[in-house]
Amino acid sequence: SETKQWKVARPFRVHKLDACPDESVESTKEEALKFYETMFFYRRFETVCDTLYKEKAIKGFLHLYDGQEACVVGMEAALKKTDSIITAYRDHCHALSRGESPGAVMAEMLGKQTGSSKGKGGSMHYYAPEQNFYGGNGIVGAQVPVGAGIAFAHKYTGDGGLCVAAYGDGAANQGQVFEAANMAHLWSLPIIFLCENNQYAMGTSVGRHTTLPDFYTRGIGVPGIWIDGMDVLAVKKGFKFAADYIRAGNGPLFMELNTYRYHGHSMSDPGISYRSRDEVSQVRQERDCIELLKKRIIEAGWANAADLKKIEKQARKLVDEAVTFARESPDPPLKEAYTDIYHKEIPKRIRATDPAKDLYV
Amino acid sequence: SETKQWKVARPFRVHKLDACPDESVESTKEEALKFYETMFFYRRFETVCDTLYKEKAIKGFLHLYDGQEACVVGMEAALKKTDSIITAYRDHCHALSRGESPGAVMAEMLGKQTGSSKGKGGSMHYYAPEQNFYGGNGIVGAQVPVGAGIAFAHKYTGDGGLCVAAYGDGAANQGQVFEAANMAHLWSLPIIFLCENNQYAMGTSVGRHTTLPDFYTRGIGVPGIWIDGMDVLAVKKGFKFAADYIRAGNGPLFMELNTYRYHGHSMSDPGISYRSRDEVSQVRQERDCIELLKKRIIEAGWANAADLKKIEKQARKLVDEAVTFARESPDPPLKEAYTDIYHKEIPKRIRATDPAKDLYV
Amino acid sequence: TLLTVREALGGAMGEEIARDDKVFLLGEEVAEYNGAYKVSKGLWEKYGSKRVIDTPITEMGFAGLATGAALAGLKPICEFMTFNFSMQAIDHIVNSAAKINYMSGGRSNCPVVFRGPNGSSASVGAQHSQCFAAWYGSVPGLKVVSPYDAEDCRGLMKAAIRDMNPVVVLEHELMYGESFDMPDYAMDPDFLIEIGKAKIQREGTDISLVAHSRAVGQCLQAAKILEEKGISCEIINLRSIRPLDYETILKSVKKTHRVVSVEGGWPQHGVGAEIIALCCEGDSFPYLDAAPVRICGADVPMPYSKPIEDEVQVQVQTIVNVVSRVMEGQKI
Amino acid sequence: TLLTVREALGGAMGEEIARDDKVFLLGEEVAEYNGAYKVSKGLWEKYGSKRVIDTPITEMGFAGLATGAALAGLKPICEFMTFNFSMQAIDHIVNSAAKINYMSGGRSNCPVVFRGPNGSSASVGAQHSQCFAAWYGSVPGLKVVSPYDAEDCRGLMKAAIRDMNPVVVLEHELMYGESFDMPDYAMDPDFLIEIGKAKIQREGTDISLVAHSRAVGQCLQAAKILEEKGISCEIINLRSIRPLDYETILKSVKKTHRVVSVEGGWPQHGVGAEIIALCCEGDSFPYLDAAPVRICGADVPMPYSKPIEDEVQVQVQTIVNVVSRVMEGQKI
Ligand SMILES: Cc1ncc(C[n+]2csc(CCOP(=O)(O)OP(=O)(O)O)c2C)c(N)n1
Ligand SMILES: Cc1ncc(C[n+]2csc(CCOP(=O)(O)OP(=O)(O)O)c2C)c(N)n1
Ligand SMILES: [Mg+2]
Ligand SMILES: [Mg+2]
Repeated sequence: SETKQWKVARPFRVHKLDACPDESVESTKEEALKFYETMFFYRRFETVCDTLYKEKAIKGFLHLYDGQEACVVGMEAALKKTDSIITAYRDHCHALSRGESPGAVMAEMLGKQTGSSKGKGGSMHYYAPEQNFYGGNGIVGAQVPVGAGIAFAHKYTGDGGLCVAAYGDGAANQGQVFEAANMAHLWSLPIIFLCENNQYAMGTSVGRHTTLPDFYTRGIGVPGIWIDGMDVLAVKKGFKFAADYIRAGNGPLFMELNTYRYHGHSMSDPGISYRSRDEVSQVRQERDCIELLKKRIIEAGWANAADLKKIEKQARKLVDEAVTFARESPDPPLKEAYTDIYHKEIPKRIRATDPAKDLYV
Repeated sequence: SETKQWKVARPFRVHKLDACPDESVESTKEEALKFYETMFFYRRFETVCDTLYKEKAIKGFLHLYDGQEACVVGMEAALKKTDSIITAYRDHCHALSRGESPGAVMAEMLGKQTGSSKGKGGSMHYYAPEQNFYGGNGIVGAQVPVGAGIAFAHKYTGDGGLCVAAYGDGAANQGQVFEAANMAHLWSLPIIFLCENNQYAMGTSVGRHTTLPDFYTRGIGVPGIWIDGMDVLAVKKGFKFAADYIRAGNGPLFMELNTYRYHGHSMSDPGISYRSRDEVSQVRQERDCIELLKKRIIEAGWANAADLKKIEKQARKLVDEAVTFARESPDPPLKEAYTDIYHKEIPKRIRATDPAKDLYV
Repeated sequence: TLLTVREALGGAMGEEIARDDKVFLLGEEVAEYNGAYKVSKGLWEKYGSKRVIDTPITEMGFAGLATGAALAGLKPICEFMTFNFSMQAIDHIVNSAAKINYMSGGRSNCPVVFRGPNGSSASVGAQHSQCFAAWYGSVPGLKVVSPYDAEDCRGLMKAAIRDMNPVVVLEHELMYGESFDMPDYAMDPDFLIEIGKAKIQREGTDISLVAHSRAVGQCLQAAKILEEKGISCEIINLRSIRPLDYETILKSVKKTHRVVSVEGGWPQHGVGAEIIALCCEGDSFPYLDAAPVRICGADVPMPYSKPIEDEVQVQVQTIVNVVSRVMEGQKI
Repeated sequence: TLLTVREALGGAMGEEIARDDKVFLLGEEVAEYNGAYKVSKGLWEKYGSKRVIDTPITEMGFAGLATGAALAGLKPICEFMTFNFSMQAIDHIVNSAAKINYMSGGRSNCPVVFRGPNGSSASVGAQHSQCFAAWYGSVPGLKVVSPYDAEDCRGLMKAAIRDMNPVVVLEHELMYGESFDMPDYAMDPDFLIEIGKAKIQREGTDISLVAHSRAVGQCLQAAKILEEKGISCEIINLRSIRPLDYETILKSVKKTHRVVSVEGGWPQHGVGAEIIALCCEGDSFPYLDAAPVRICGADVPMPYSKPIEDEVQVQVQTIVNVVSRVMEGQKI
């Protein structure tokens, strides 16, 4: 189908690389509409999670991804399903993108037996290794060397895959990121160190936690690329460039996606004490990833407002179905508390809170 | 007294700094002879430790500093006594340099009550906080953020001091070095991140453990300087430059001293499986810090071979006296095993190996 | 005065910051954000950026930095947003801070406080729900306190800050919002609770319940129910995990002849195991009329979903059940 | 066959590397240098750089990397030069590896082995002499083994590598050079020791000594001396710290009516505390004719100087003394 081109608002930048992608981005009608649908679906999904949290159906920590949708959608479009992804706790959309059913993702948050992790993990802990998705990690920075290990496995088995290890601007200061980068470079591992710079680590802005805020240059020798993370077509193009670079056997790459989170850090954070409402609404107005794509689609004449509304309605329906599925699913039975401690085996005895209730095989 | 100038064999290099020290180094007769004496004394001290280890008077781990003497001597000459130093386990010469008596340093290694740490620490664990020396740390990399904390205290109290945190080329990959650098830069701490690059981390050469081996450039935003660590006058000049930079309120600095260790990593390492004997003897012949200074002293006519022999004899005598003192000192009494767990207090009960021997206050 | 645990902790820190200009607080979001759990609320506004400092998310780095500052004579209070994250920094707590007084033959000491919420919270899953009392409590050179109520928090926090050794203060997130009536003496600016002393939280004659942190409150509730059944529980609030107040424990057990430990952490090598071992090794063994028993978190990682989360955590009813059985001389 | 512990460990690793192409060894100096303690001697020469890999000195990084490789289906053996350095990596062992099977509802598993020398060595001071059996042993999701002799080492190392869960293998530096006669069955390429099973290392009737690692050998020596005094010791070699073989322990105690635990680690919340707690809670309590006692490292950081180092470590004589007192019914 027909391909249209645009200019990316904020051009690519590179570090220690000979080539740099040019300013043009492109798409087809089919792809653009698919991206629109997916991003809209993710945003709706997160918005509904917000609601469910407020009605106490979802508990504990809940980190929403709205604002950042272009990152995961552009990334997935450029990767192969045989490539691997690992991220932190802001992981619902990554799980969805890797093929987890919306119902299972929602049911997990509601703590149901049908959840992706049988209700044992909660919002921060999705895993789908059979779809090359490795979490979901609640410990800031920890997923990065783990991701290097997944990349190590790709190289070791020679399956041609690569791993994306995503982390935040706050996590970028964790020493283990540098340790992982050194090993990845030394051993030429197929990994993208992906910093999703959403400008804040909880209540701390980048300038207050980091002295060298060009995250794509921080690979102590590893080359890097900077991408406008609010432009899904730029993200896709940048990831294609990065994947090609890595598949050519060049070793690891640092990547910074410049993006923004609309919600507070987690549900306990109103998200407006350390930044102004104005700042948030300005980003929404000027750089929102869904609005940007919508404008392009309409400009290209690929759809009109009514067409898009239809897509949106369909996405809403999908989310509603997920919620219904989750709500109607049963809680895990109490005995589930004692399974899955070890892989497909149960210890001879599991100590319960009351020793009279200890479980024996 | 009269000042003479020479050219440093390997010129200074800088990273993210406007100024760079020029290639000339200088000294006076008095200073040069003092440096000669000290470096010779340190080398002799380490050589005697080697002997004592072989006769099993010194036990456990023993890491010798011979080859690297110019680093600590040049550094100390440029620092004030009110500045602080922290280093790793290769720390005898640092302890001596900070004013610990040779007898106490030697007695510590012999496990005697008169040792710097009452025989409780051993070779890796010297501390003299009253002389602004903070160890002595057996955990690779750990001393670096601890050093940042000491620098933090200098800044907090406004005493005008700075801290040098010394670490090896292997330790340079530790994530905590980067974490410390970020905080030091963010808070403009008066600290020199001193990488004593002696080319090997145990049996692993720099090229095998590190992908960006220019350690002075690895401050993720913090400026750096590279110094010929085999030239004591260059080290002194470089440290003066660095201390001035820091005292002017510019914040932290990375520093690489390019040096070499003659001994194996520790006494269990013959030090020749991962490098050739030739390599070691070439450095000894061409770049040895004591030989280099000797040549300059003789060239300048400040001393002849006989004068230097006299200095050497005196240094030997000092070491012998330290050994005698250490040998003649008593072992710590058994009750010392149970003191110093807490600062100037004894817990009500200390559990011994046999509960009948538990100590009660 | 009615005080929440949160206010007691924040108040104690604020007063100590005001009292001693070497005291400062550092950690993630402790300053401008008022603390992730608002424990340091108002401190940054009051004492400024020199004394209340936001750090990057680099636990290993800033715990090491706090340790170094303490070695150089300052008195840092280092907050971990939760103690789960202290695992990234545990090498500094143990190797850089706890052991240095000994390794230096008493020349170097390290008056640092490591504090933050410990143990389980609600519905936060396995990585955010671990109790570190047993681990830190095993390390000579450290002191470890685990306060229960607002009075404990105030007195132990002040004692920890004034101590010349590294002290780990294990708070409990689920207690932050709980209010307690503070006696006047406890509001004294120099109110200190001796580290290493347990408190008889409730006197009783039939059985000794030894607990720390939130579990003390659960024991108090259980004791009320058990009282109706005619069982009189003595409750020992450990307050300190290290040094452990063996005297108070043994004395109580010699009085009641029965002992049950209650804690939120995992069973194996836990605080309860130590309590039982102490009671056996100590001269209280011959007094034991029933086998000592542990009540503790189940031996599983913490699940997210509420019903199974409740299943693996100690409930008041768990205590009631176990104590009843012990009193009836039933087999455990 | 006479085999040193070092050879048993290295041999087991080599055979497993040869057997399963997913198995590889990584760590500091494990390859070209043959291992800091020469445990991996010859493996790099034999199996090459793909299977035996030298890492930079970045424990947090390479332990995380090993964890990730295991999640992706490989079977890494991650060596810590000593377990003391595992404190830099403990967050990955516990939070990234041990908890993931549970948090994922069984979807992700992590077949990684973390191994290296644990506990004290000789004259290496406080930072290099810590025993981690109790800490790791407390974590559900981990398995922890602590072998004593060459047979244990071979069978448990192979079992650990073939296990589909994260396994911590605690070796002992002072045992590396010790030789043991290996029975033929133990030289079988598929010789596996079941993780979670203890071994009666010596049968006896009067008292049960429960020990792990090097302490088992000390118990054997003590038992010989005690035999001359007419005391018959049963020695339980735990082999596994987690799962802990409660059955074997309780059975033995019900037979002998007396129990003493022996370990090199610190007392508080130690393996010994758990043994005692188990014996009390379990149905063996009524059988106890004497108070159970712990023998363990003294509650101090490890000093360097030999006389005081000996003072704070378990000696064979310590065991002889304690057991004699227990048998004489003396107050502990
Ligand atoms: C080691 C560790 N320290 C602290 C936390 C608490 N915490 C969770 S998320 C977060 C902020 C992370 O910010 P960033 O890396 O920018 O990611 P973002 O949330 O913006 O996606 C903090 C401090 C944690 N989970 N783990
Ligand atoms: C965290 C940690 N890992 C490993 C070790 C073992 N070890 C001690 S020194 C050393 C090599 C360090 O090399 P480098 O940093 O270059 O310093 P150098 O010995 O050359 O002075 C190693 C691996 C340790 N002490 N601590
Ligand atoms: Mg962020
Ligand atoms: Mg080196």
